[in-house]
Amino acid sequence: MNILSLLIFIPLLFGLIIVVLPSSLRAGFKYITLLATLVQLGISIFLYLHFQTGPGHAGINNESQFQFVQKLPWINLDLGALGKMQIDYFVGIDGISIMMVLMTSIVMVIAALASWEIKSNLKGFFVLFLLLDTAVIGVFCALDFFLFYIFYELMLLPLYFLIGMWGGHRREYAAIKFFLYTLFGSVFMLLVMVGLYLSVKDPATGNHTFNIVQMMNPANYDQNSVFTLFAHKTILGMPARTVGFVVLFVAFAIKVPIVPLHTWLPDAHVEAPTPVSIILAGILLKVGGYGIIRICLGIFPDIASSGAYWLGLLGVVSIIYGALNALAQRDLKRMIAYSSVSHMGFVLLGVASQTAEGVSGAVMQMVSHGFLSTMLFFLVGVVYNRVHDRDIYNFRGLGTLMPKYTTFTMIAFFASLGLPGLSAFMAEAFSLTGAFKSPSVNGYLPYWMAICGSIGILLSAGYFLWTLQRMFFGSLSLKGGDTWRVALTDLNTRETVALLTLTVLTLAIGIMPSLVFGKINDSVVGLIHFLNRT
Amino acid sequence: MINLSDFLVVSAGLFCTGLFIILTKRNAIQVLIGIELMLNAANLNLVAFGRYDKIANGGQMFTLFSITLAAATTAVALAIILNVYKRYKTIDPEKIDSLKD
Amino acid sequence: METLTQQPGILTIQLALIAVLLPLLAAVINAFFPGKTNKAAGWVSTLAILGSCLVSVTVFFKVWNHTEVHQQWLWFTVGDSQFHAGMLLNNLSALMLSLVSLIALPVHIYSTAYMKGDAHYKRYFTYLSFFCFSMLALVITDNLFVFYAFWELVGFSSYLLIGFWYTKPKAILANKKAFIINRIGDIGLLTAIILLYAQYHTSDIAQLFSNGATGAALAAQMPGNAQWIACIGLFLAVAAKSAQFPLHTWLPDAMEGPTSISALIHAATMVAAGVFLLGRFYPVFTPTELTVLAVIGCFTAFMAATIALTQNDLKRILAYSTISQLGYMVMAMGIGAYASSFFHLVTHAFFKCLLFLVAGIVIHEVQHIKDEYQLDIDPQNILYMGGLRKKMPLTFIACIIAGFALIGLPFTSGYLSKDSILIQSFEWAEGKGLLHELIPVGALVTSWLTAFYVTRLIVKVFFGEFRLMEFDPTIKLHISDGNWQYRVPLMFLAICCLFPLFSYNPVLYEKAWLFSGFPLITGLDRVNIYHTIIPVLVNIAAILVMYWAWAVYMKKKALPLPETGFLFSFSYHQWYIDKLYEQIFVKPVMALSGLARWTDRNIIDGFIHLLANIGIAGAKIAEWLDRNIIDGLLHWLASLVLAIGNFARRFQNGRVQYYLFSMIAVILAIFIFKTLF
Amino acid sequence: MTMERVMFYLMSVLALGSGIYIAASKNLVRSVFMFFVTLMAVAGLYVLCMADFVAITQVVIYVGGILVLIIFAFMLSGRETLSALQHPNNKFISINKVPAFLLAVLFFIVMLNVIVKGNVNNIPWNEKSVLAGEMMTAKDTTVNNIGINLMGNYLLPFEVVSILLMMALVGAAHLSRKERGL
Amino acid sequence: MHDLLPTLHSQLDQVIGSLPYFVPELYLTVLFVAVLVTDLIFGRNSGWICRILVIVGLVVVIYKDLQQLAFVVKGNPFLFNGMLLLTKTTLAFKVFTDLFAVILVAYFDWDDKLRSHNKGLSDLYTITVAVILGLHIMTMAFNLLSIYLSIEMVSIGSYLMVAYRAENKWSSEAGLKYVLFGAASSAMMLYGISLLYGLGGSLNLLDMTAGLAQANPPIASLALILFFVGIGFKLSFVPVHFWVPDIYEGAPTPVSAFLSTITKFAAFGLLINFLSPFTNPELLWRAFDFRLFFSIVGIATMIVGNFAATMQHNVKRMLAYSSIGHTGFALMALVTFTGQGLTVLTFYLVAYALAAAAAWMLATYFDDAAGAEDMAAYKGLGYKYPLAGICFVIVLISLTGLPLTAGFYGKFLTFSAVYQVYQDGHNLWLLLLMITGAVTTVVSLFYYIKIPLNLFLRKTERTTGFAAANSWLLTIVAIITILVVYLGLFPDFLTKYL
Repeated sequence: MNILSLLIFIPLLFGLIIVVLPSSLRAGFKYITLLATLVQLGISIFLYLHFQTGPGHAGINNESQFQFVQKLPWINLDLGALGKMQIDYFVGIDGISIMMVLMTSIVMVIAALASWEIKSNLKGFFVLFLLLDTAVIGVFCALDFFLFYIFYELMLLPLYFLIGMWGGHRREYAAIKFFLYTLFGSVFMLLVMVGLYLSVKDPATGNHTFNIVQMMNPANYDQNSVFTLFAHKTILGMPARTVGFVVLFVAFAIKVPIVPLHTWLPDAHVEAPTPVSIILAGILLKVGGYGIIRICLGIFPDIASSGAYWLGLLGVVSIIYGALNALAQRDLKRMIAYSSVSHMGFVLLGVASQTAEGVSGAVMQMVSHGFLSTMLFFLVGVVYNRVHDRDIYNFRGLGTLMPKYTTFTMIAFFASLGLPGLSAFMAEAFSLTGAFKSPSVNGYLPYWMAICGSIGILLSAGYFLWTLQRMFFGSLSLKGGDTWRVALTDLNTRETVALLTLTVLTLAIGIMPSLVFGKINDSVVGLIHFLNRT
Repeated sequence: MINLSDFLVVSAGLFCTGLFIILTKRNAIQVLIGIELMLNAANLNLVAFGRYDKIANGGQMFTLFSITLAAATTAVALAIILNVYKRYKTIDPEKIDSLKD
Repeated sequence: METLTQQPGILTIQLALIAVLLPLLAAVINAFFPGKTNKAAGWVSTLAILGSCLVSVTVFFKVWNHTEVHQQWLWFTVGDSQFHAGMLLNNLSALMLSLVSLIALPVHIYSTAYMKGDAHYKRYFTYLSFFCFSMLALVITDNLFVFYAFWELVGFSSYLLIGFWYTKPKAILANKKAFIINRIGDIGLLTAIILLYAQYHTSDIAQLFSNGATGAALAAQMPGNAQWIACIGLFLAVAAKSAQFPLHTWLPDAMEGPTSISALIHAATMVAAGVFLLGRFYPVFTPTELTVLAVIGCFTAFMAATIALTQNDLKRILAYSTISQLGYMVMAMGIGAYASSFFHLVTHAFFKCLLFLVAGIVIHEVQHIKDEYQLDIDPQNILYMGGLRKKMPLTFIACIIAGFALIGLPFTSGYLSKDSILIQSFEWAEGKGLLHELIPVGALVTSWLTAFYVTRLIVKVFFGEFRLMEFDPTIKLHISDGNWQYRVPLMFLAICCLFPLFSYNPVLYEKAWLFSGFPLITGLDRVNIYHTIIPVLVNIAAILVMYWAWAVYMKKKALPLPETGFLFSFSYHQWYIDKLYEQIFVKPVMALSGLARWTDRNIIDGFIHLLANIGIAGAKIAEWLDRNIIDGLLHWLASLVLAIGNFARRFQNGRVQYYLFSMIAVILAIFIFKTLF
Repeated sequence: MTMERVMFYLMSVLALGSGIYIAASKNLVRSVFMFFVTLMAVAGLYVLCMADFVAITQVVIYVGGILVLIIFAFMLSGRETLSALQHPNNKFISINKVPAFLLAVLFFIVMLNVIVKGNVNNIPWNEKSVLAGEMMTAKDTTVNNIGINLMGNYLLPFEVVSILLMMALVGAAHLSRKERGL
Repeated sequence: MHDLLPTLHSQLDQVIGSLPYFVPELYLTVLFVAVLVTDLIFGRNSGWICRILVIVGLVVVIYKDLQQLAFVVKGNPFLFNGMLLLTKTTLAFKVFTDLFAVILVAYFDWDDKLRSHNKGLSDLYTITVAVILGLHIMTMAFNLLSIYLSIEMVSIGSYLMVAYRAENKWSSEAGLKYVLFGAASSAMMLYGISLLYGLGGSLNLLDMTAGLAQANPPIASLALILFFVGIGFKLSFVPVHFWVPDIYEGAPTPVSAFLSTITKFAAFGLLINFLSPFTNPELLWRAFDFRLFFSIVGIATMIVGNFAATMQHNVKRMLAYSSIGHTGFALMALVTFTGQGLTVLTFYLVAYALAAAAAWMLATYFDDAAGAEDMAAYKGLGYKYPLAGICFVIVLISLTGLPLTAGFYGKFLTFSAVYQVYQDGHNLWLLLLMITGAVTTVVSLFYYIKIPLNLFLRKTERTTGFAAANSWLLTIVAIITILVVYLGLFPDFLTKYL
């Protein structure tokens, strides 16, 4: 049994256990789930420790350099003129995936801890939770486009139900909106995927293949296929490769989310129960970013370069626009949701710069935002569970009432507004470094984009500080009066543990970025070389 | 000897008459009659063409079968119509519209 | 751990490391210490700072004018560029290191008494130690990014300390404002750093500015707009940290924090970081940009001084005087008086810190009276004070010394540094045309204004009768200099304000040992008349001014400016800068209401309003877009789907003949369409 | 103007006329009888195409079978349908018939146009068979040809139809059967 | 005058020779007679006997079908003087027809409404067998006569099945509409056939197309369009789809299931057979662009079906519309006119039929269990009947075409096939087809999701009226669901036989 497959399917296994267990044991389900996530975390830490680095392990477009690879023939349809349809179960990780996997497993543990709050219909919740877990890890490990797509789609349904069944008042709207948005993206992604599949031939077998790594090599494309680089085919009058890139990009941009495809996010986040918001913000947004790096850049490097300007522009717009929106919110969760939009903008900006700094920054940002958004949503969940209210204006002076809570909140807030020594600073600094470097190195992005990016940081300081001042400082006054005063107890052990872990993590990464950079660097360098070659 | 076109014109006429009937009549049975007219028009075509097909004689054979089938259809249709009449006390297709969006 | 160092320096490095880490250790210990008001906390911090103080002094003597020590370790690697973090111990950093710890020590001791009985005693010292750690690390780091990190961390800890009494709304507003304005500066610095990095692919300050690369040289290498973007960024950083015009408005508000904090952070150390930054990045600037700096510095100095003339809040007066002095330093940098600028930084640190501590004591005592008799007064308002010299002689003397140093009278440290700046400014302006003359003149006038307001302050606080008596005569004044935790720091700092610490020659600044430690020194040789005339001129004039002020406030002679006069109110309202911001930026509606309630409007800051309003407006727009355009589009699509669906459903009216009709019609249409086209 | 033509015109006029009458008349019973005329006329046309056996079948099955069925149906579902006899409104154009009328006319025009365009009088295979003398003449009888075909080429349909009729019978019987127990 | 006699001998040889290829149909005939007789002997309460008889018989028939594999591998034989054509695809269709027939016949009796029919179900079984026979012939038909005959046979049978619950007004209304619409469209088809015959000069498709090629285009295309009306009536594509919602809603649920799944196989088989002579390259046939025609029809069908379904409240009606939509999607696979196109089409139809059958059964299930016919009535039932609820969700996912279900591979393979053809000659219509397919997939989620939405996301306040529903039904559904998922994981399981 390959360890990666083990990692992927462990949660599913536990899910099945939960399925077969009688509902009378429902109290134990959360522990089973926690155990599952912990086992998963153990495995991924093992992976992280045994992950070799060095120029020989760059991965990206070099199949032999991926690690913990498992490749099994899976689907083998003989379709006459279509050729043999060869779909492999092909998983493996390189520097970029390893961080995602580790981050995911950690966030999953926290999410499991957060799902103590779930009271109704536990069996369903935890089964879906674990199913989702499998899907997410699978996405990060899959190297076969088809497999990737399968996992990618597999995330939708559990999320739909998780939001829809355990969500807030407008949960139906949010769930359907989320579902439709994402499906819209992925259906067209399917079309492009098929097109790519029919354009690429595996040189070894001569069959069409879904192997992402093969798709990165221009030599593998048929001469007269739609997506070939040599002949400029068109779709509806537009260059075929551009269309392909745009479609894929839109699919992932919806996940990231990038303005103007982001409106599902606030609703989904706000309506979802805490653990689900954690997974959404902590992991799912990263799937989008990961997809852009691995698939869009990997398969369409030429378009990625020629369109870098627009990518950067979108990134900057997301940064500013998200920040401004966050500034306007009075629902704490909504504010944080929009701040995610703003922060994920840096990922795009960094990627668009196509410099080592930028891409490293982007990956770092994904990891760091993974932890920070988890922390933020967890914190929101704490208050919400206590008094079922999230309106910033309804709280004041929590600092005196819940000192521990306030401390963690401050840490989370300052981390997210990029205080040095905490993870987000490194991420944003390097995304910006990439953006600032780009004009002189490859001239993809102009200076003003980078500057707008830094203004985004300023804005984030604005809304976070405002919230701090409004909610936590000043003399205590609550909308709910004394009932709230009683309800708002300070953090209990479980919450403290969860938050402390995250704090330590963000501190560790902030002080020793090499924890992340060390692992990703070779892949990043490989990616940059790959991009520059085309 | 009469041209094919003449037959075709006549059958076309019959066909359209049938068409008009099935679209307008307020009575399922009359609609049925209209359908029969259309069938006859088709049969007329077949027979007229079949004249040139002595050996295989497809036209006439076909006509025979179609007449038979027409009979069967009519029988079934009438059975159903009577059934409907039992339930609705009318056989006006316009009035029988409880199934709709 | 890869090391690039000269072996002999290794001990020094370790010492410096200890000096930096001790406060951090203290902070951590305090953080996890039980009990909110644990006396021990104070001593932990104090001991820590004492330790690092001793260590850093030794480091200073090891490094000063000896070999420059530079050690770094591989931090992380991005792409193919490696990032080393390490320490660069040269004269500058060694000096700053010992300065910071020397100032911090008395403040710590002072605080143990000053904060006694505060509900968050422990938290206070945690923050304080944390600040010391960041500040110390800031001065010795050798890596741009680390530098930035601590640069922002000092800002962060000042944020924490300004908002230390987080239940006071004014304090919260003040620290938010402080942080956001500092944030602007930080962004500028970050931009500059990144640009430098992007240009030279190294983040090592030593490499970057090795062998005195000049601004011109750097500018030549950098792509056109990159260079000035970087310089604007740097300037913003300086202006924000060192409270230069136009980003100075946070500093007066920052006085909401504990006075000891104001003494340490907002007078002596952190605000000086801007000047330190200028020193570090000196080579980046081109001559023109330096001139601009000089102008701004001079203007700030002048403006702040004039404002200080009429303020009544004790701490505010000091705050504005700080701004003005910082303006001096920036100006000095601008005119190339690199060393003098640092000299003044050092001296100013001591006497301004001392002044604040004095103010702290005074306010503390007045506060006592206020609490005792439930008087409705502002304990910081100097108009209520007076005649305290009898009650607290030591404080009085300390104040006199510090005040004279601030004015720059002979035998004080201030005299040396200030004169060096003035003289060099004259030398600099020489032959540069009339406009340039404005700068030295402005500086000169500023120094006289300083003399005036210092005298005013001293007179109002320590001379005359205790004016609270006028409120109710029953008041018994049993106030004193306080216990030794007050006295020792005062005495220590007072001594540091005198000339011997810096130069054996009380009148000739050229003899100050400090100058020996810096490159690119100008104007040490007494080539021209300035070196003689200016000190004399300045001091005589200063003394005259002081007498005038004394006359005005002591003997109730006619005021220098009529209370109702324009100039008075102009100064009293801090040049209406905040109001100016409002008039220009804040919406007219706001301006009207502001006109109605202008006094407290003056406290609230128009600049933040500008940001806020732009922010809020943008936010509202963005939100509107989100709800109506983007989601609107989505819903429009949905309704489109429904519309098409409805069209298809329209045919399903349940009439079979209608079905047939439509079917035949469609078929006919298809056929006709097909045959025609 | 041969006899044949005369007959043809007569028959077609009868067929179309009666058809149109059915379409026009409100009176059900009359329309049914007119339908009878139509069928007859069409049978006549069959004869003109040398399809005597088909014509006979037409008469037997339609007139003898279907028509009778229809009349039965009238009788069974009588009340309402017959009530139409009492007050028939004989206006040919009622507003809700206009679209249908237009449609039918349009369809007819299209067909005419197509027929005229597609010069059906000399379709290749017809001409071929005329040359090969495979066109039916009044002399040869079709019956035994039909018989042989039924036993040969068309055996399968022949058998299938029997099942079909059986099924139709069963079904129709089931539907119109009275529910027991009610 | 005895010019045919000489050939009679050879004709009979043909007939005799064809019989071995015709075994399954013969068995069906026998089965038909057997069921009829049992019905007559045991009378009204012979339902269960007939049921067992039919199921067993059908199983045998399937067995016989599979035996025919031997024939099709060596070329495609013509039967009965070119009346029928037996190919690999037709055989596959026959097999699947029978397979689903087994399931659905079993299902007839599990529908409470249908079981409570007071005239017994035995006649229904008789009719069903006949219809299945008709479907077999329809699948293989290669001669205008056999085409018309089989279509009529299936249609008449369907009329009867729809109207079967005579005591139910909706059933009979549906029957009336169905018979009128059907008869009319078959009349139009007959007219088309007459023209085809007239222009082509033969009833046999091959000769007919050969002749038709020389005919003048307008009249030929008129003939074809009229002919397609008939097939369209069976396939229910636009514009001949109007009857579908009413009939499916009115008919007994199992019958709707029968019509919406099994009939499609035969109809597509028929269409494939009919088109095969037109689409073979050496025939220079330009008068009528089938690809264009069916592309447009397909697009229209997808749009009408899916978009109209978004506003349905009655589950059966919604399923009816969705079946229209799926016809449109299947047409997409058809217009490739390539070998793998047919393979893909088969897979798609099977995937669809599986899911649809299960969906109909679940509609019955919830109707019987909680009397739920409208979506609104499904509120919170997911908690009452978790297994059924989950199965419903999975089945609907398959119908939507999301991964890990058979439906996904159906869509995926279809896209691939079309894409392949598109790649060769960038035909705009194929692209539009694919885009429409993608868009309508998203739209289809709109209405499919409503059911899970009501089942799980909404809570019900009603507490009474929850019967324990038929566990057999649920078992079958569960098995089908598992099959759907299994096919979603390992489509080879099916495709390697196609």
